[in-house]
Amino acid sequence: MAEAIVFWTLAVLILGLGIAVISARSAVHSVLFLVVNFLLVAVLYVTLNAEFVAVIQVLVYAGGIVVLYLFVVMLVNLKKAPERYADPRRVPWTGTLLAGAVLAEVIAIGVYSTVSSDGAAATGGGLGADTPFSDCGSLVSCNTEQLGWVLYTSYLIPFELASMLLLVAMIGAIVLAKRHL
Amino acid sequence: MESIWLIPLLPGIGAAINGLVGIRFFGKRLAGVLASFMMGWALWLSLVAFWELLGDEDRFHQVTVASWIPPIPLDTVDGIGSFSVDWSFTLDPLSAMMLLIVTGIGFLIHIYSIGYIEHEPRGGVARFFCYLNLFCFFMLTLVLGSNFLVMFVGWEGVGLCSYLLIGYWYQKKSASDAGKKAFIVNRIGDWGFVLGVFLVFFTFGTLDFRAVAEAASHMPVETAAVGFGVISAICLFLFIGATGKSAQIPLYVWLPDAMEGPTPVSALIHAATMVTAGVYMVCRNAVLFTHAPMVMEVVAIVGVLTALVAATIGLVQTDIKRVLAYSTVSQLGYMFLATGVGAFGAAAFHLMTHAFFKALLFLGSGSVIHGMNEEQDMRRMGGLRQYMPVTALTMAIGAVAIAGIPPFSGFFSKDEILFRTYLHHGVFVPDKVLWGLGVVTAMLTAFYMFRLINMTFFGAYRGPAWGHGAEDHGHDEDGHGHAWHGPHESPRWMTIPLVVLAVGAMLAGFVGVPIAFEAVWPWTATIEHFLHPSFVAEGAHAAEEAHHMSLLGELGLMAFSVLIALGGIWFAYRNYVERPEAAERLAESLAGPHRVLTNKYYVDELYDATVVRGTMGSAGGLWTVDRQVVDGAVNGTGWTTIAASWVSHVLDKYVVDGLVNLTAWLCGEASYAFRRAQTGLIQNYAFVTLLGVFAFVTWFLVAR
Amino acid sequence: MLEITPLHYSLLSAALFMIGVIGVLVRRNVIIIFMSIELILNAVNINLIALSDQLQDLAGQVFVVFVIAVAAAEAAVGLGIIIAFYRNKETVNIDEIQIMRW
Amino acid sequence: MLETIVVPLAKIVVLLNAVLVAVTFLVLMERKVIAWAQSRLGPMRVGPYGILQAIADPIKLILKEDITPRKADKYVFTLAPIMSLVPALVVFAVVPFGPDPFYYLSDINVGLLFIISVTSIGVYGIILGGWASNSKYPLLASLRASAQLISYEIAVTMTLVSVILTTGTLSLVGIVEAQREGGLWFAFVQPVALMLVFIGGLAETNRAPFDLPEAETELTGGFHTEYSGMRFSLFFLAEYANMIVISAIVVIMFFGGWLQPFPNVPALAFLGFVPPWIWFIGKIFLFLYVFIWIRATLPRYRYDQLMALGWKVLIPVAIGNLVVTGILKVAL
Repeated sequence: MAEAIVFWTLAVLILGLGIAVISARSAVHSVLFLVVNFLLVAVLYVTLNAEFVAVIQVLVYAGGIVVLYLFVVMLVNLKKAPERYADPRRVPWTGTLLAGAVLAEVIAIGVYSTVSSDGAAATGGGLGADTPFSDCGSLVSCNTEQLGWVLYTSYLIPFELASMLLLVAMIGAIVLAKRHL
Repeated sequence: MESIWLIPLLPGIGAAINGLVGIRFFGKRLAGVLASFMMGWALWLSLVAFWELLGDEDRFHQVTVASWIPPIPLDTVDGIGSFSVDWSFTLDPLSAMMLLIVTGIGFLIHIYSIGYIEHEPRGGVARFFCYLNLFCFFMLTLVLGSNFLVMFVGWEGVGLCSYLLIGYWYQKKSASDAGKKAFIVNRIGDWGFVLGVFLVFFTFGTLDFRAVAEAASHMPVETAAVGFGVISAICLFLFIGATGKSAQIPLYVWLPDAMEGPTPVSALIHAATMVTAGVYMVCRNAVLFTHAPMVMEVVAIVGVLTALVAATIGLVQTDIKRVLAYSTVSQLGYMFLATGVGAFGAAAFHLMTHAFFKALLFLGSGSVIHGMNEEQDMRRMGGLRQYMPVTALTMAIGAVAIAGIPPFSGFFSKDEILFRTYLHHGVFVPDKVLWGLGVVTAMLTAFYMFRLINMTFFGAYRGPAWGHGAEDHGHDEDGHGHAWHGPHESPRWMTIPLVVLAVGAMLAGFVGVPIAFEAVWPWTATIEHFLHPSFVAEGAHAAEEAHHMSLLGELGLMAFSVLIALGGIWFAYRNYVERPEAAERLAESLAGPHRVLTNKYYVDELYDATVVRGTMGSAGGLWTVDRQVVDGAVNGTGWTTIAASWVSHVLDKYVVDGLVNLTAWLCGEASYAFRRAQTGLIQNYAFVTLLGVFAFVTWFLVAR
Repeated sequence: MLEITPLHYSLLSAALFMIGVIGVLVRRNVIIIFMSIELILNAVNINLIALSDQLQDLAGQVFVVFVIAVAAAEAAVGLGIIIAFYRNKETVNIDEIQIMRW
Repeated sequence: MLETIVVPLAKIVVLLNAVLVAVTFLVLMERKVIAWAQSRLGPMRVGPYGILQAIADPIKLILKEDITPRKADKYVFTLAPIMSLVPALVVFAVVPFGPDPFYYLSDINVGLLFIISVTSIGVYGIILGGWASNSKYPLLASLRASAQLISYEIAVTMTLVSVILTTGTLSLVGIVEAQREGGLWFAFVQPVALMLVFIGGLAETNRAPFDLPEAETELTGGFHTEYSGMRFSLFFLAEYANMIVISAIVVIMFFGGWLQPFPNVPALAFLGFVPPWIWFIGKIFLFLYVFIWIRATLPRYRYDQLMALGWKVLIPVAIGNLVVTGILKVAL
């Protein structure tokens, strides 16, 4: 019951804020809606027992990336409205309709598949069983430790690759944005 | 003796310092002192080496400093030989003697030059001493080199230095022309020398002097009966080289012109050392030459003819240095005469004494020229002995020595040559003819030398007047442009070497006193004994041949030659001191021969008309051929190419390009519809992606 | 309706995804398009987390971490490009950014 | 119901009120301390020794007219101070005042990360406040402030990672317990980290000598130039609440939280008569005093010096500290 209340509240807020993000006239407002959206998504993560990811979501997305967007919005302080010119060949409304159609189809698929293969999910198992922290009981209490363990053992090489990607992106961003190196 | 390689290197270092640093930074005195110090050091090392050689049983020492050319397989007469050359130096009696001459006289002349050259600009002084040191470096390399190639390095090097020093006053056209002439004429000789070296390697498979001599000593002597063989060919080629370097007929023409250079250069290079390189080279290869008697005969003939011709020209020259230059040519002829008759020791002996007195005479003439403010014409001198007593006295000693008056050095050496010539039995030439020509030359020598002395130092002063206003003119320290205060004695720097050389010219002969004087002088023919090991192959320590005739006959010959010389002196005294007008009368009465002699037998004109014009003419002809025929062909090819390429161009433009453009046009027309899809709007592309997703999802939905 | 199954999360994710897609297709401000892309990434993350919880498998959360890292990199470089572009063309309208089409 | 809703709510009410009251008295303390540092008396009029000034100031701020500039973005202008204050207060949800669950609202296992992430939200308040004013000086100040906050946040986070490495837990209670078990405050284990966190904390709270965003001599008052009345007082509250948060973090991380000094030394056991929360609050006030002391002592940094310090000194030192800690952790 409580879970349902929380989920529906969050779902409505997340979708509403998502629509607000893409429909807000001012870019700054759009950014603000995005921040709140992300915070709500983080709350959703908490309800899904992913505390660490939730905190990272707040720290990296809300505290880092979106601040970057806000900076850029303020730097690109346009005198004329940024969306004044529209190319006649663009197809926004067709695209919207198409996106809605795809969504409808996906919902249809989802509903059908749930009906047809009821209960086939939730098999359990997974990586949580054989980590040194399996004595923690559920995934909840030792989430951070277990995630760290998996990240630094099974996914070590992707993890290092991600760090290299971040380094390269950092250098690339500096080179791109700096006026005189 | 281990450090003999250092002897050439020291002047080389001096040259490098003076050349690289000195021209920009050194003062006049510093450059001269540095160069002289290097020569003094080399002299000291030479003396030490000589002393050690005297103590050496073998009288032979070879030092290999480094490998020069690594072994290369090359064709020889005995199949494939290994051609390798080392930087090796040899010390034996002959090279030791030359070493002492070069370093000793070179050192004196360096000292003399400090005084002589002081009116030059500062950089020029360093340049001069750089060249002079460089010359000594190459000359010592030439002398010490123990194979043909190392000698050739020195041989070419001294030629280069000679060219540089003759053209020292390169602003003067005559000087630079003379330099070029010397260089080019020397090239002809070098051509012969190089061919000789090639042939030596091809024949013997080695270039080492000692090995070559050893090998040659086992080959038969190529007498007229045996015929003209390979050794003769080698010797002839080498002799061509010697004629170039030592100014013999027909390549002697460059030496008189070389007097355009500074006088110390004339003394060092063109009298004492470099021009004797040819003689040295022939002596060095004595074993080879003794195996080619026919070539020896040619050498003797060329030598004596050169001696005579040069002496006759010298009779009428009025330029003081040219007289000495022809005298040098003449004396070199004597030396070749000696080698030609097999008297290598006598040749080397005369080389040594000549180095002393000719260097002395040149330096004396330089002193005179210096004192007379660059005046070289003897007709504008006269009576100078009261102004420059030291010069006059030393030059007189030199003249007496060259004329062959006992007991001065020239007497001993020249007499030895004449004696050996007298004993010689020629192959083609009748006996005694060579001797007769030699004697005539001796008389002429005495005459023209004393003509020079008399015209210069005796009689009335005929030169230009000079002002007495010493106080009126500020004495300019730089030298140039300072007023001339009349003939004057030269500074100490110049007179001290004169005195030293005069002493040498007086005493040098006593190392080679003829055997005829055994009774009064116990150390006879010292130098011949000393040098003998250098003229025979290593294995063949054959006893020295005794050249004897009756004691009375020998003394008689001596007395005859002395008398001849005295006659020449008397004739000169009569014509130029007692009655100066007599010489002019004589010249008028013999106008034809006089004109021929004054114009040096028209040899330069002859060469100009034949060799120079021939070369120029053929070059012009070739140039015309080149321009008309070769260039025409090239241009024709060019025009043909242009025409062909025009055709190609038309084809390219309308056919090939047409095809290409057609293809492009077709592609462009065909792709019109596809092009429309590329709007450049990213969102349209995203839309297409979404379309793909839609299609996929729809398919998924329907397929289920 | 009252029982929350993973399907609910997946459909929420799909809906948020499509909102992002519509944002990408409709808006002409490049910055807002970027933000829409972030929405899309978040939609994917919701799906991953939900399934991770459902399957008790941490791989989903690991992928979310990677997605966040890639998103950070993408934001840094993309915004750098926007700044550089804005400096040259004085615009962030995507319809005026089409000179690379040929 | 009682356990899950009423008790936590009651704790929240008490805690928020305590923090806000503490802030008002903190302002008075600051004025007094600076006055004494400058040989003045400070506020003396309201109440004995000016004690009641702490009540008078909030009343004044609340009663003042609240002006919204015409060209300002109205909603954002209002939202900005709220976004500034809320994160500062949210942090107290995980701050443990004592060992028992009674003394804290919650003990989550990512407590430290929670604090870091929530404080990183605080930058929105400043940046939006500056932007929404639609005025150039506040905008400049807000850009400066956000750049400063982000820069120093990196250094502080990096440093905290080395502390986490020492304890092996992100839970704040766990960190304090680790210090009790070790018998040594982490100030002695990680002195470099202490310095880095404290300097970074000064910068993150915009306190002297890093008070560039409110450099009144350069920017006419900083990002809140256009604010007045209640909205201004919210910014004001946020700054002082942040000071308390930083002090609390420093105390928890490095000075043993509620622990008495040297808890394992029997000779000092008598200190245990003092309740733990008193120890905790006493230490916090000690650090608040240090904040004020530094403000009274040091001049302000220039902006480029500030950035150079952050990027070229603090971050490299923090990374070095992390590396050394890791090596020691593996080696010991």
